[in-house]
Amino acid sequence: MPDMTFAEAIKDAHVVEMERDPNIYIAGEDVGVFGGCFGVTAGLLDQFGEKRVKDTTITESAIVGTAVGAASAGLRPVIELMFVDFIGVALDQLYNQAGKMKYMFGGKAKIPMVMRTACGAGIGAAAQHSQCLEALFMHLPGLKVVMPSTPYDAKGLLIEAIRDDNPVVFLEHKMLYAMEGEVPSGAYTIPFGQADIKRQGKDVTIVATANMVHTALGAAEKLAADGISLEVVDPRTLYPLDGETIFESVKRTHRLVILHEEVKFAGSGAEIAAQVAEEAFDYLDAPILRVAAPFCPVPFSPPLEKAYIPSEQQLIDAVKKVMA
Amino acid sequence: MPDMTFAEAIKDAHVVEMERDPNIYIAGEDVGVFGGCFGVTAGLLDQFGEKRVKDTTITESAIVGTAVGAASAGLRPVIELMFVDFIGVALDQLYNQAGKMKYMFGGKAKIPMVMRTACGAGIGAAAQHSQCLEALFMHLPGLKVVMPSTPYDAKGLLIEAIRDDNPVVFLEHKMLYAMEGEVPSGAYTIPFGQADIKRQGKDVTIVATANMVHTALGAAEKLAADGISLEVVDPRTLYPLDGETIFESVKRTHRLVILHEEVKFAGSGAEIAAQVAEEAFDYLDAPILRVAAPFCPVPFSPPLEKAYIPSEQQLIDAVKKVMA
Amino acid sequence: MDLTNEQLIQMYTTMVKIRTFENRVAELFADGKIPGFVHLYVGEEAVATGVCENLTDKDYITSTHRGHGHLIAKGGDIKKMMAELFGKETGYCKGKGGSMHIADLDLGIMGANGIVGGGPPLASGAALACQYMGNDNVAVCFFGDGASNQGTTHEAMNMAACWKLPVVFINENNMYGISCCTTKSMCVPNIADRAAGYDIPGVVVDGNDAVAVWEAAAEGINRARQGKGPSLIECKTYRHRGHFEGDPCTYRDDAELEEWKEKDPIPRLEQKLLEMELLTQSKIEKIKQELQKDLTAAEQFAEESPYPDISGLLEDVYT
Amino acid sequence: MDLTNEQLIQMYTTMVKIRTFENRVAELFADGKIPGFVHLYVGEEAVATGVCENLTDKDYITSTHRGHGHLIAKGGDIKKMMAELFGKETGYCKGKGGSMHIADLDLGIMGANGIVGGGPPLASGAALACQYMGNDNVAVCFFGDGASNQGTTHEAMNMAACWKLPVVFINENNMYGISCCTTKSMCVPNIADRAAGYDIPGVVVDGNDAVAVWEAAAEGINRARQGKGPSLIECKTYRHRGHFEGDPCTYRDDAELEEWKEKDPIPRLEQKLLEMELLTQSKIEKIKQELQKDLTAAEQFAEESPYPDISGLLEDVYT
Ligand SMILES: Cc1ncc(C[n+]2csc(CCOP(=O)(O)OP(=O)(O)O)c2C)c(N)n1
Ligand SMILES: Cc1ncc(C[n+]2csc(CCOP(=O)(O)OP(=O)(O)O)c2C)c(N)n1
Ligand SMILES: [Mg+2]
Ligand SMILES: [Mg+2]
Repeated sequence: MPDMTFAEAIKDAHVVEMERDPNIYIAGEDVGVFGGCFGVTAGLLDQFGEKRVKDTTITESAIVGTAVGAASAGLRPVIELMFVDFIGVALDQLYNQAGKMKYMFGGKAKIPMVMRTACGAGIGAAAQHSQCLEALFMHLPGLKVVMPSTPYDAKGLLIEAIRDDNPVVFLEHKMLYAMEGEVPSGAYTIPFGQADIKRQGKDVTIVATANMVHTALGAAEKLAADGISLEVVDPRTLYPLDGETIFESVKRTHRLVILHEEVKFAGSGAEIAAQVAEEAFDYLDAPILRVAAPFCPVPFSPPLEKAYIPSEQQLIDAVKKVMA
Repeated sequence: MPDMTFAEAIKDAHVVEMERDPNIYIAGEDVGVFGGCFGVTAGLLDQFGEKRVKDTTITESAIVGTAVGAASAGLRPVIELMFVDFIGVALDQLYNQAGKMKYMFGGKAKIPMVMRTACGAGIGAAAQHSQCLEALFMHLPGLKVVMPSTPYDAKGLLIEAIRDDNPVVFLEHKMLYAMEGEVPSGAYTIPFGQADIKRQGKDVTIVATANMVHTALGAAEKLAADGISLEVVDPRTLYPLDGETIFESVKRTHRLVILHEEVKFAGSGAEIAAQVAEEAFDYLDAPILRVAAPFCPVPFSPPLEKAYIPSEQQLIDAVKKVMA
Repeated sequence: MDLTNEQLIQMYTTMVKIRTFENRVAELFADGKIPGFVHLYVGEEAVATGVCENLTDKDYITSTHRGHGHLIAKGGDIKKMMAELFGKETGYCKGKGGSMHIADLDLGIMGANGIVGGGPPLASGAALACQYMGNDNVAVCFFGDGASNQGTTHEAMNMAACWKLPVVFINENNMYGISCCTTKSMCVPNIADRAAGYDIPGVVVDGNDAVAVWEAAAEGINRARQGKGPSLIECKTYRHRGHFEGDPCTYRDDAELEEWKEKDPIPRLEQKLLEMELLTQSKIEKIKQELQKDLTAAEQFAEESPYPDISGLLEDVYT
Repeated sequence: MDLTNEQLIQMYTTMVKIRTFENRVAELFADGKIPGFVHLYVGEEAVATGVCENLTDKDYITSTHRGHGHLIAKGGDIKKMMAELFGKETGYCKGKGGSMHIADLDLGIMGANGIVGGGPPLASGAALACQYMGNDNVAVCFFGDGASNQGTTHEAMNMAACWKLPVVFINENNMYGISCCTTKSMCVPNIADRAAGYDIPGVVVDGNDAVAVWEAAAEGINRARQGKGPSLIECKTYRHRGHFEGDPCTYRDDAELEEWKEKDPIPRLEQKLLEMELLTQSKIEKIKQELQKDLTAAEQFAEESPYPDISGLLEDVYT
């Protein structure tokens, strides 16, 4: 298996699928000549031409909205929203149109589209270019929400997303783009709604997403030395959410700490905690803790940004607390 | 104390405050001549004139955005977003601009504005005019989120909102507009972050918002006959959220059921459940249950819409489950 | 004028069909048979009719909250429409959508839309699909004077212009967005004046003259079919009824309404066809009777159909 | 031309100040001293300078992601700016904002903005406050060619026109929105052509001619001060550097850049002032030395200032 970066794995998913299905097109700001703000689509314009790789004006409502219209008329758009923070200017077309059409029309519409977008802090991009907003998308019926943590998962989940007949929000944490990992060539899919146990353990279940999976794995390595065994569960898709795998893990470990980068308050971890507090309550031996960003915009200054992003140490502290 | 409807109480808050402070203005679609889609602002144009009661074009981004600009330049706008469902076309100005300015600017901005908006199902207005979306606003730092359940609370909370120097989202459930209740004349405020115990009880804590408070009170009445005593806690503001009052209640009752109209998945109840699972875990004698709308857009047809809205019976069933 | 006699009669019939449908909906709403919001098209029939007479089932339209006329003109089935308005299982959307969301994708009807300005990007998207697939189908976007000020409209028109998409933007300027008169919502006399900002044709037409609408639309639509890109056609018209049923209409003059009733598109076309001897009073009667029969059948169908079973509440969210 | 000699020299000085600031920022960024994204204003100095020469501290501006020039022209303190770029406690935003969010509300600078199209509604709002308070202050909105296509821009301009708000929209048409050339993002030759859609004046000006910019802006700003409503002024210009520092600029020709460098606004004004004998080579040297001194001091200030303490992370979210 070749090694690829996360960004290359995502590009590869595009290539594999675009070669298979001529109705797939890509559109977004600077996805063509420029190759994408993070280089993900570099080279696709040369390979597939202007018809299928469309540079757009800076009009996110129209980018999303034309994708919805095109999807409902038979195409399979894969669009890029440069930063997830920009969703505020385009949310209506995503949630009131794409997400609801099928239901409002009594089941007859089919909106096969993917909106890829970069999220997350870590590059000093400040408050309007650094957020994680997965909880927003989770709450909106009609959308699926994908958040990969490895190159392998990214490719398999993106191919699955492209083949899915529903609108899918595909969240790419920008600190992962350069990460390398083994990625099979050719097509393969990872089904939605299947969490992946990234590390098995017996003392505490950690549910973590995106690059926080790696923070959790780092903590697991350290704590292993102290004789504490973490099980790291990566939901991979937040809707559908694989509650079962999480509950099963908690039933084994009896302890749960949730780790994510978006702000804690009303974040994705709240839903996970609430589900466990309902479905696996009797197995819990300790309060459910969440380690997540504090309730503030993402600050610019490097030390502040670093303090904002949940750390391995914070996770370790939380683990020690639930073990106490 | 005079009896007023919820709508009248809200209007009265406007009148009291606009008389006090000439820098308050109202703007929104049809708030003037028409008196507001739900009649809330009827008569204010005559009373305060065109300068202070502004009918706008149908351009929500500009309505919100001009309010943000005006607020940062010294005015105190109270704007109406006709239905909360429309936030998708205006979210950026609310969360990337209003909500973050103060922080991004290192504390120097002051954005005293209120965005009032109607939410909720019950009038057959279908998928794009019926949602509750409080969880979205809760998750966005810089905003405060208010959701009253009675005419008294509505007036006191709106006056507080207007006097607050931060952007406040004020959610008015449309099934409450006609509800009557005692409302003091003149100015009074209800501080944010103070939950109200709408009914005291000892067996199960119910945390409910907006019109679901009344559903909970109805269930409490019925269950009292069976000897089950519900404590009904109304957070009134979702950010800031008065966790303490909820925890204290749970510490007394040892059981929690959360009731809200928005969809359950990643809804406001998830945050409440998660906080209790962290802060009052040791006091819980039963899983935390959430009774809320299912994960679908709001359907139009009356029987479907009725089935969509969480019911007294569903709450009673949940209570019996945690009591079992 | 290239309209055949059959087309003229067809257009007349469609307009009367819309009118009788809408008038009956008003009654049924007042009687409490139809829940929710309904926004009626009475007075504006010439627009949808004149435009859709140029379209086939393979062409797309996006509609608005005021969608019944567009749907009927595009060939929508009034039985399924009426059943949907009643919230019944047999409706277009199984009762899940209601007036503001009726759609018939088989006929290229991409749905009424509850979001003002929601349609333009969707129409550009459907047009993109037509262009991409290399056929000569087109998309038509109906939108109101109020919607013309929404950012989405600007964005969608500009993108359509840049990509030369086969889409025609049909502005229905009925002078009001709820209570907000165009004298307050814009400073230019014509919405079509904005077309120049995208270098696309901008045409103003008497929206109460079905033939004039047809002609203007024909030109725009043919242009689009030939790959020459989008255009904007503004149809000046007026709604006879309130914004929604129940609207007391305090924001406008009775005199204004009366003036526009003088320009009612239906008597106007009727007069013309009588003069052309394409219609006679008895033929008119026959047309109306037939339409009335269909309408009664539709109403009965709606009335007798069951409500959806609540077991289907969670169906149709995902494929 | 009503510019005084002092003003002309002031404008020249401001432009050089921006240029030297930006060039130094480029170096500091390359050296890793400045984190995040920086978008430099090199080549466009005449726009901010010509416009802001018409403004007082009581007037408002909204800026963009490419905001340093606007800030300096409006009187921003380069010490606090540089400290902010470094992410230091002493910066304009205590290090919380960075390049894309520098603001100085005391000077009416409503902030750089990371959202393309984020500024226009804010500017209309500030203008509304001026109108409401009955003073003759104005708001100026800087926005790019890319931003001109955003829906928010359309909405804000239309609302400003309807309400006759004292706001001037200054379009900085540098021909690109990142890699997207205006030949692909719009079909009209001038963004100012869109002003007609709001019945407001639309003016095109050579954005590399500071005096011409000043004149056009003076007219729009005076109009606004007199309560006559908004206007749109398009300044044709070019950015010499990449979209952001690090941009390889593969999407545009070196020849194009060279052509525009010929039109560099600074030598142009310099030449003029030399001809007018308002400047001499030695005076120029002196200006540059002074600016260099200030810049060095700013850099040193930034360098020596502490990073914010992480205890302040949760401060400044709410009042
Ligand atoms: C985004 C959004 N804003 C506001 C509304 C509320 N609303 C529904 S219809 C309407 C007026 C629309 O006016 P216009 O576009 O002229 O269409 P008309 O009703 O005249 O046919 C408004 C404001 C909405 N549905 N969506
Ligand atoms: C809503 C939004 N979309 C996209 C971006 C990414 N972005 C930042 S600057 C830029 C180009 C802006 O072009 P223009 O308005 O012409 O300004 P210029 O950079 O040329 O000064 C883009 C696409 C953004 N910041 N915000
Ligand atoms: Mg209208
Ligand atoms: Mg540009």
